[in-house]
Amino acid sequence: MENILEVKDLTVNFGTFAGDVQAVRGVSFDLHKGETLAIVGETGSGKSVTTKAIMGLLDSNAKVASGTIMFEGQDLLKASAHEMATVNGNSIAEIIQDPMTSLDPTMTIGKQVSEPLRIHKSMSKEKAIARTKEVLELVGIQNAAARMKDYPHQFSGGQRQRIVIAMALVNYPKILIADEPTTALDVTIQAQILNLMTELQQKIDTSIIFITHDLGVVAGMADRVAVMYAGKIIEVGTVDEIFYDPKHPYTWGLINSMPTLDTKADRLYAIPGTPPDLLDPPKGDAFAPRNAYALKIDTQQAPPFFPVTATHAAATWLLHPAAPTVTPPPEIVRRQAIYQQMIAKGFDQPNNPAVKLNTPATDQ
Amino acid sequence: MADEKMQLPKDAFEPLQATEQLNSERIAAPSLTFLQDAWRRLKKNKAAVISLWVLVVIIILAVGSIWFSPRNPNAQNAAYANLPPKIGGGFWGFDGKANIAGAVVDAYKQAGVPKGTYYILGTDYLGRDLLSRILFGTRISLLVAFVATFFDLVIGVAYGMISGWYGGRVDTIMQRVLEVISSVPNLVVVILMIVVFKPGIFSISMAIAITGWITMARLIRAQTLKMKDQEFILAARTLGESTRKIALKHLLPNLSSTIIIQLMFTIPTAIFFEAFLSFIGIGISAPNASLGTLLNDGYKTFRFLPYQMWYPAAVLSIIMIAFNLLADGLRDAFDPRTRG
Amino acid sequence: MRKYILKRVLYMLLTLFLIATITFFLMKLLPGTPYQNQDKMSASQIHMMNVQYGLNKPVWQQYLIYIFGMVHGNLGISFQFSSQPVSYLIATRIGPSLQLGIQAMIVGSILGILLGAIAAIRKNTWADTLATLLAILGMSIPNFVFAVLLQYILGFKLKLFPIALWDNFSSSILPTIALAMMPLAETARFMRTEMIDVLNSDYIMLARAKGLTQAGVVWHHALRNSLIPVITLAGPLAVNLMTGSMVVENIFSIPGIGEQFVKSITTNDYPTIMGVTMVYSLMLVVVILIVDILYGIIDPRIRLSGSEVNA
Amino acid sequence: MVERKKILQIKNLKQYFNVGKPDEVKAVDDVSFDIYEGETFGLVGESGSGKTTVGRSVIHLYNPTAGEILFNGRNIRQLKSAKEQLEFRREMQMIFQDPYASLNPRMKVKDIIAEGIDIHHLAKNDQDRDAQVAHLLEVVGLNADHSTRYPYEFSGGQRQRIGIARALAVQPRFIIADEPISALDVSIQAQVVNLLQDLQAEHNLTYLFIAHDLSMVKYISDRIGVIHYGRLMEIATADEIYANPLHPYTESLLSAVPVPDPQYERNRQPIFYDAAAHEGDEQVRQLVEVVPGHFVRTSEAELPNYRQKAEAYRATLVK
Amino acid sequence: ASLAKNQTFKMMVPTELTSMDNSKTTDLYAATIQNNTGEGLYRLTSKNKAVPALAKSVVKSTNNGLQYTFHLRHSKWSNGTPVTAQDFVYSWQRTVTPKTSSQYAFLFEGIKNAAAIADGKKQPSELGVKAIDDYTLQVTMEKPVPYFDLLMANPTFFPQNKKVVEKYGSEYGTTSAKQVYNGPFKLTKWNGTNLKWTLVKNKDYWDKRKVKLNKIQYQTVKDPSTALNLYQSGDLDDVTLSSEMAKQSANNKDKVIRKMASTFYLEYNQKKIPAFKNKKIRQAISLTINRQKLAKDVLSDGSTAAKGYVPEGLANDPKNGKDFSAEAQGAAEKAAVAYNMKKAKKLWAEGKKEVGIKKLNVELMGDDKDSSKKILEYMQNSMEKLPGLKVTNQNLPFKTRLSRSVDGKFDMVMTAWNGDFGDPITFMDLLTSTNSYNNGKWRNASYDKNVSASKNANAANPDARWQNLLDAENTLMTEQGVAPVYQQNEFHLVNSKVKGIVYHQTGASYDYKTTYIAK
Ligand SMILES: Nc1ncnc2c1ncn2[C@@H]1O[C@H](COP(=O)(O)OP(=O)(O)OP(=O)(O)O)[C@@H](O)[C@H]1O
Ligand SMILES: Nc1ncnc2c1ncn2[C@@H]1O[C@H](COP(=O)(O)OP(=O)(O)OP(=O)(O)O)[C@@H](O)[C@H]1O
Ligand SMILES: [Mg+2]
Ligand SMILES: [Mg+2]
Repeated sequence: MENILEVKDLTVNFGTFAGDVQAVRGVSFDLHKGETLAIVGETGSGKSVTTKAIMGLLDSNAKVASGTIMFEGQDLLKASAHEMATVNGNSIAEIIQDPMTSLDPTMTIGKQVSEPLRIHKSMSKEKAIARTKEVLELVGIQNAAARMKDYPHQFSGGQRQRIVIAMALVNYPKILIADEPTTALDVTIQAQILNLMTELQQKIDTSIIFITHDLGVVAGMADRVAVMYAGKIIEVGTVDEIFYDPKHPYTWGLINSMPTLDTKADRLYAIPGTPPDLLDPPKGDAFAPRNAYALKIDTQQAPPFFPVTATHAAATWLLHPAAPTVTPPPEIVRRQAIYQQMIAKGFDQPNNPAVKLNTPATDQ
Repeated sequence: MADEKMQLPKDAFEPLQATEQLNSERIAAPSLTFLQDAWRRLKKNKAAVISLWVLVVIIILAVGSIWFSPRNPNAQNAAYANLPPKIGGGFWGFDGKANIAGAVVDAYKQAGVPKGTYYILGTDYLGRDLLSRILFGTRISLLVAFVATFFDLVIGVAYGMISGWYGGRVDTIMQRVLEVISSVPNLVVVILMIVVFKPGIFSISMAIAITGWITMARLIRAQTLKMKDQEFILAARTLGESTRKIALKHLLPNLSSTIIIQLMFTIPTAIFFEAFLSFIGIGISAPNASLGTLLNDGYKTFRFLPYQMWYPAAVLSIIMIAFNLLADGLRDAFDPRTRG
Repeated sequence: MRKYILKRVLYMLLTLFLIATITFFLMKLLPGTPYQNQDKMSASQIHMMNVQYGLNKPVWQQYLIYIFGMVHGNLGISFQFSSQPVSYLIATRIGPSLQLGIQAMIVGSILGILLGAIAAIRKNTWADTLATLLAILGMSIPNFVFAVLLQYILGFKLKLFPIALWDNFSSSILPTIALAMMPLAETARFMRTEMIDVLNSDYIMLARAKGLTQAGVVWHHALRNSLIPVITLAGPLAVNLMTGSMVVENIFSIPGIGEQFVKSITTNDYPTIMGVTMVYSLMLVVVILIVDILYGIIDPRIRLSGSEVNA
Repeated sequence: MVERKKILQIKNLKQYFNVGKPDEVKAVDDVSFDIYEGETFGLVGESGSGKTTVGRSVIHLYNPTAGEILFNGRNIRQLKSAKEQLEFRREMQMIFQDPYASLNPRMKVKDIIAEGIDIHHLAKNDQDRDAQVAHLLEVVGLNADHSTRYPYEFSGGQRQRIGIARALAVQPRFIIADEPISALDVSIQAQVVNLLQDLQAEHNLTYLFIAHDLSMVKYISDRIGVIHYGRLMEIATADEIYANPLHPYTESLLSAVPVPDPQYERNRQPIFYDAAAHEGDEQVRQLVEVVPGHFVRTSEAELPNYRQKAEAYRATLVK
Repeated sequence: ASLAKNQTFKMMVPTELTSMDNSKTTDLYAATIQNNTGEGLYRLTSKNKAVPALAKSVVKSTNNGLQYTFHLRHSKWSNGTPVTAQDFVYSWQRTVTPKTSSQYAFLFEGIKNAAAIADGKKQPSELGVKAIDDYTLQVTMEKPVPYFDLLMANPTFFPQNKKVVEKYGSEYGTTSAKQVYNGPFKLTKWNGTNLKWTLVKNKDYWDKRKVKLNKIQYQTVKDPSTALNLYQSGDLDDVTLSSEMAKQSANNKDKVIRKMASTFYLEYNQKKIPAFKNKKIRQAISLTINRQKLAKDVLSDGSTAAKGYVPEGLANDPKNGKDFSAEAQGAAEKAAVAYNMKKAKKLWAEGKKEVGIKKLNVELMGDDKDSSKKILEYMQNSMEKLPGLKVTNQNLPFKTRLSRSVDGKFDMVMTAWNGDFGDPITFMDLLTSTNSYNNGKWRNASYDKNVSASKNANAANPDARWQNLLDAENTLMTEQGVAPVYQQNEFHLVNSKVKGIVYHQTGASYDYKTTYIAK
């Protein structure tokens, strides 16, 4: 599969009064053409910093210690501010988390949406307006021609998020980075927006990096998933591999701690403790202190990536041949079972929720 | 990977015992109070720290001059009037030479000042030691500022808190009152004070106290409005805490940064206002001096005796700059959003 | 919008009425007489004088007469300028003050905005330090010191501008500069803070993500948004200019109202004190109203449909 | 079914803001429901639907515009004496949504937790106070040596547990949890939810649990109320609401919940609900108990349909 | 002398022109303008000698000094109408009418019925002034006024054009357009409140041949350093400088000191502070003040140490032409204004014992002008050298200070008095027991007797009258009723090309009728 973006060994530190925050610690991943790559992980795990590094929008106290980000033969980390300006909003576009604050409150939305056109395509005013209208209609803003003259505060949250999406899409970018595009929205509106994004992706054939910590959303959106913890990617694989056959104890914890509508357990599985302080990350596996499956080596040495399949790899010593075999939490075992079924029956078969509901495995 | 394998110790893959696991709820960093944290951030700001020290030194000098002033600031010696600055034998800028009516003369010799007597910053029109007067003036200016600040704090903070906390009609009325007060030129208020009381520090402080707290009240009101719906205040209410206690325990501490920062602006404003009053001739009464009266005296003879303006102006500017930079620094230090 | 303005104007009138009342009664508390040579006048002369100034009536009647007169634009007669109506005095004196004030406001805010913006964009560089220092210096030196320096250096020594006197536009340049220092400094500082805030906001990040260059971001998004709160500064600045103007007017011999105000205070010219106070207050409330309306125009989020604008 | 004690009864609660002004908001508009002792009542709805307002009215942070709130059979508006009010404040407590805003940043954890103890004079002396705080910290899974720290030193989950400790300090019987987990990371949400459940079992607490995360509400609640634009749409047991939603809004809400199951997600069809279309007709709608324990907001005309569906579902259960 | 081409004189004044209605003006600056834009019966020479102006000659009184008859010259107002005797009658009547509330109506005292009219007891028409015909004016006196000639040169006694006054009503004299002129110049460009105005040569003036200046440009400059800058850059020809500026310009070749009829003196409130009733205490305080040093080093604006109460150069002995102040310089007067700290301390100790006090805390009140502040600071410092005396300074705006003085709300006050005309009585009157200006309430029978005699019994007898006044001064000084401190003078820089300025200590200060700019 063709890679459109290759991130290698990206390391970003932030200088603060207390010392260097090691926000991203050697992250590597590829983005395939036309796919949706989801990056999940809890707050502060370095998701946003990674994408900001791609767009050259890191805060001024950031130091890129190492790494390359290759896009169309160019290392974006070495690009000048001017070169980045020609890439941003043109071939790489971004949707930001909070629709309430990501629009300029003093500019009409028509102007804001058409801005990328005017900057990159040196389009005439009329043409730009026409295109803007078209795109706004595409994202489902009714009566777009008239509403272009309105200001952001005249739109609801859901509409604003649509406008932000329109803005990102107006140049038909090759890569769309969506940093928690629906976290601030209600489930019902979220559903609409996600639907919209999938539709649009098919229409303009773009690659998406989708950042979220909502595993439900990931399940619906992603082709592949990268799980981040404490500035590192600790597991990467196709969406089915991550959800049905995860290998990293953190991924287990993540999936397991989320009740589904049919979870009946008396207690939820909870990952104990809190994430490490990135000012001074632990020597070995950063997850070890919270990991019930931790091995001695976890406290001494950070695990390398162990490949599981061609598309699936995880950074945990448990995959080391010498490691003891452990039994994952029951929910994971259950999922692995479903996965085996699916491999057997083929993935295309619709999975009937009603069937799941009656699966005895959930009633532990 | 092959290399790594070889390095691995034998028991590497034994599960970690629970006891060996790190206490995941541990907080490693030493415990800092909010103020300590702010102080730490402030220390990063060189300008603010220098300003702080400059202010400390100025305050020590100004207050200390009560006991060890170089000379009595009010002791006159009309024969030694308007002597330029001189230090020791004299060097550039401090050589005791004056340009009187076009000719450079040794003013000390002309005035018959005995050898060995010199005035570091010169003397004023009554032959008083300018250095001592500047120290004295600084003290009075600071006094005006601090007294005024005190009232500012008491009235402004209380007013703002009450207005913001009770909201509704109380707030509307109190805001109208504020509007009215702020629409009266404060010069008028000063005049009235000077008439009702006597001219001097007290009247000026009173006037500043009456008009100077408006900004504070507005800021505190806005903050209180914002804060009163914050969940920690609601939590205190659900616990049954009384309004008075909420104000003291919850509101006030959280307003403290706003208050301190506003104070840092109030102080120079007060000093400045006093200087302005001195300029229009209703400042501190003689023979007391403030930086304002010194400046006012100095600027008039600026062409001939520039030092009489420059030194008080320099001291005033240093104080103002220091307070301003410190205020800026404090604002950043108290702002949790500030990183680095 | 119209309803909002109407409501505000009503409040304004109420405010002014209150101020008039307060100043009136406070003036009655002031000791001293307005008459220069009272002791050389006979009792009947003084009586006639009091009649002429309406001082023989009970205070409440004087008050009613004053308020009634004020509504009709009659602010009484100056003591200092015998027979001169205060309204005429103000009318002939306000022009230069307004001109200076407006010029200083324009110069000060434009330069201040520029300086503040540069400091914010080049945050933590020498340009920022320089701009900040300049701004603080502007706030730290009393404007009479500026005025004297400007007069001596630019006027007297270099002969670039008239030393003083009020003849033509060029004679307004030095006082304008002296007067503009304060608004310049305050605007610059405020602007810097606001701009830094705005530059850290999400929509600026998004604008960069759209591919706008630094200049484009600043010009199209940051400037306007940081300006909005800066506008609120206009009210207090206008007040500063009013009181500051008397100093500059004095030094540059400008027939302004500020200078007249100080004079009326030192000569117990009550009608003038009250009149000028009213005019100052009026200007102040009008400025505040204009600022609020401007605010609504510049910031589309604020609907002027009756909700309060002032924070 | 055994008749259970109603600890809280809400009758026709209305809570309007800015009454009489152009920006009047009917945040809560004629809401009635009861909560039984020892149960967890979940309240779900989208942002701005009035969930928080209901919670705050119940704990008497607002004076209701209309309606009655009976706690233990007593109208909370008629608690006249200071003693009665304090009593009420002890019995009912609240856990807040925002773990960052709900703790006074200038107070030590110890003092935050002990605030209630101080107000209600529950400690005999300082030593006792410290001991109680230490115990509470332990209960919520924190260390005693955290007591001298300041809130900002804690992570979101830890803070939320401090907030819980504060509420528990006065030994309440009823706790309103206003979205206590929405601001937390998934991995930490479970910690808090488990804690809440443990506490309920241990102290026989009653919860009004407010959230917009349907899966968590469903998991923790016994019964659920669905609120939309300040009006209750449906009340039923958690299982029934999920398995047999009657109101189209509830259906829509359920259909929109993303599930961490790619297979399921690939096939999920969201149902959209158009309030204007649904409520736009001039019919009078009210919350009606369609079958015992299952309430739906309905008009006379729609009622038979709902009832039929509900009865059909009940029938499958009996089987 | 050869005249420069441009006969424009640029003059600075420190305060604005507040009124041009000569019934109402109170300040010297207005009087000066009136003196140059109007014309009365006489003008004064620089030696204060009256010379004919509208009167064809300087007339001698008849009927024991009770009547004057003036024959007027034919002349015109600037609106073309002739100046007649009726204009004088109208003007004078208007000034004394209480309704006009002229603050200088008291100058008419001595003219028949003037006081009674001012008191509202008689009609203005009963004033002792009559137009016999258009060009004959007759003045009837109640009692002889020895300084009558001086008054006739005072702008308060200038004629007014009835038609014009009535046309403008209360607006008369409020702008340059709302009045008419009959003097050497006409006032223009004065809108009533502005800071500058111009006098232009009056084409209708009867004696216009003697007038050389085309224009006098007045500019109000309140800031002394601005004034100096303007002078040095040639924007002004005549500026007044205050203390520091003056001191620094002491060697300037353009320096001109204008002596003024103005004494600054210290009043003790004997009513409020009983200790001040003690003569030794008063003397002691006075002796601490080094007046020479004060004038030279502290004020250094040309002011001089006071030699007595009546200022130097105010009036001359009618017999020998000697200055009153010089003539009064006896031992007592000299001792009264001397500086002698030793003696002061001795007297102070004695005085304290007599009064029975150990210490004394008093307030020293004065104006809030710069010079006044300096003086007070200096005096405070000097006085506090007396053991047990604590002085607090209080600087107040002029009018507030004035009213507090009159109301007796002070301990010590630094008062100034400006003579209204060139006769000692303008000073002497103030300190009589009944005069309300006697703020300190110092009372002395012999002083009262002498002053009264000079005004009544000896009014027509210049020599005896003169002696009365000298005696009064002597009593005042011996008793230390007040402590004169300094005589205020004005420090000017005047362009050396400006010649022929006539200066008077009292009344209208300047006469520019014969002023010109030399080449
Ligand atoms: N300018 C900065 N200075 C210092 N630290 C920073 C800065 N920006 C980010 N960080 C730190 O870097 C780490 C990673 O942050 P990042 O924003 O990438 O997290 P995230 O995974 O996007 O989290 P979230 O889910 O909350 O958005 C965090 O610990 C954050 O505090
Ligand atoms: N004090 C108030 N004044 C005016 N309007 C208010 C006030 N409090 C709440 N509202 C309005 O009432 C409505 C309901 O608000 P509420 O906070 O109860 O919603 P919510 O369901 O808790 O939403 P969220 O999920 O966002 O917390 C909203 O439209 C809100 O804007
Ligand atoms: Mg992020
Ligand atoms: Mg809520």
